[in-house]
Amino acid sequence: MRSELANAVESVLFVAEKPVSRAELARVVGATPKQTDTALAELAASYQGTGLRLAHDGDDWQLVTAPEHAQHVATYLGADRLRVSPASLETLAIVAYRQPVTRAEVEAIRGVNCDQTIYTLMQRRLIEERGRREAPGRPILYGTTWEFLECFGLSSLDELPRALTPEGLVPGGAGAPVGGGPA
Amino acid sequence: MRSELANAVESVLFVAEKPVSRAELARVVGATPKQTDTALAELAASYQGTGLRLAHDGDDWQLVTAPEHAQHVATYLGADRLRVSPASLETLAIVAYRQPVTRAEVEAIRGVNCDQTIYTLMQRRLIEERGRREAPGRPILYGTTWEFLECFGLSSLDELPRALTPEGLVPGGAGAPVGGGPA
Amino acid sequence: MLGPEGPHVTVEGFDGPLDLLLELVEEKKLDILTVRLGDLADAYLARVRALDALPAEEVSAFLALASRLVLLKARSLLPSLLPIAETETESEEELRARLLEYAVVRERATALGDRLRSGERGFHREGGTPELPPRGGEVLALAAAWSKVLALASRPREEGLVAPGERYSVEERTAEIEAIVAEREQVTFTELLSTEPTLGWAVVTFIALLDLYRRSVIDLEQSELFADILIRRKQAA
Repeated sequence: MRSELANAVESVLFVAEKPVSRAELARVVGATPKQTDTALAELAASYQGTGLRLAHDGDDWQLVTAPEHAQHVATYLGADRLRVSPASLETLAIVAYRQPVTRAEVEAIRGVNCDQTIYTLMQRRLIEERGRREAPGRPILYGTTWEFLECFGLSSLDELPRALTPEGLVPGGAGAPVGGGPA
Repeated sequence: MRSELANAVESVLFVAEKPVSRAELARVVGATPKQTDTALAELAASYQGTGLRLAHDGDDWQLVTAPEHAQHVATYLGADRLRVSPASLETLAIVAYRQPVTRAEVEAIRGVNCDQTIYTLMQRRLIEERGRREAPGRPILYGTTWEFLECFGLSSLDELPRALTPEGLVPGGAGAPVGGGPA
Repeated sequence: MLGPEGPHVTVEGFDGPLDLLLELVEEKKLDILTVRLGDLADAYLARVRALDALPAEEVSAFLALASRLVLLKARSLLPSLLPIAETETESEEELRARLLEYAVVRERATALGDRLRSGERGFHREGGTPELPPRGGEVLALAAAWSKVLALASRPREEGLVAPGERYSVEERTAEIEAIVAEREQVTFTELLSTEPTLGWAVVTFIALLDLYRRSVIDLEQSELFADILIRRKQAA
């Protein structure tokens, strides 16, 4: 049996059109942040084996459909499957694993101009601007979006798989430095 | 443990922005109408004690928040409480329990002109036109809407509160014939 | 608009003659099922007189009911009136049935009003998916792309070695490709790049292909977006 607080949080997340921060949730349901955390954990656990998932991006929370049913959802919505070029996929991978990242950094890694792929990914709302780097020229930083998580059926960025490479050859997951600073 | 079919139905209803018919659900999840019924019943039962409810109006289905948590949801959405005058509530009660019903029939019961209250209820989208009665003058028929079910926290018309009336003395619930044809 | 005797009168409408009659019955703690409605005629008329602020057409509905009540009272006093009146107006039992039905409606309206005031309502999702996000992204493809990028990034840059323009010649590449399709009939773009997967090589190869296509030496085919390009020798007409 779920707690009333978890149910209240569920109701609010259900009607929310965008991710809701933990602080906002706590305020709306009249609970402390700590109680809200407990309720969120309870909710996440109870969605096991259902058609819904509790996803979060840092402190922002959102209800999404379970990735297993993406096919049915797509059929209902009449949505296209993701169609991006290998070039866009590479840029997306860099943004996903290295976010927040500037265009110059993406280009330094890919070795080619990425204007077009960044534009395409922005258009499809897979990546978005995330402020600016405090560096000369204050370049725009990019990060992945909620749509990105939904598109790839991820509950959070922690679920991104590690790079499939011979071990020791390349740095691991997000956060590790990669060759080529700002160009 | 819920069936995969119930979960698929849940995913589709979650992303749907409007009620989905049983036939559409069956098509999207690739099930027979009968299997879909079973899945819907399973889903409705599993929402017991959660923050969600499965509501239906005839063959159309929709996920809504549980009425118990309306206050939190209203706080989040900043929603105003709906106000309806006693006169409009009377007209609404007649439409809700007798639908589909013509204006003349409503007026015969209330004993007053109901133009204004019907107009107000239509404006608030609590009632809507439901075709015409095949009778002289082809008067417009009225019925309640999804908004009505939501505003009153009902999962379906079956949940309309039953009046506490002396049994056998007055015409019963919805569907019983009512005196007074077209005025 | 609000008469002193009519607490239910509202701006958008009023509860009407049946409501007034029902109020009288309840005030006097009478039973709808047994009350002699004619007995209420005087009290009813007194209330209607107090409703003088109502518009004329509304007052008429109250007067119509008042006249019925007076008639019912007259019948009870002068039973001989009965046969004449019965055929023209509704009987006491018909009026009682209407009053009972109205009582049910009012009760239901009150119940609905209570529900509304409790604020216990449902909410549906509004615009949860305004723009359809693309679906079905393959997370392994993403990870593979990441791996490829990392592998490429760890290699020395060709630009650092030599400028592409100096190293490749479009003419030579065109001749090479022409020879390949002459021999094999068809070849994929990926195969053409495999010998030297660098940017400069790809540019030169692509320009060579455009030239061959323009000269009707080859046909180009792509089964779907982002699929490999198939280069086919043009059949002699």
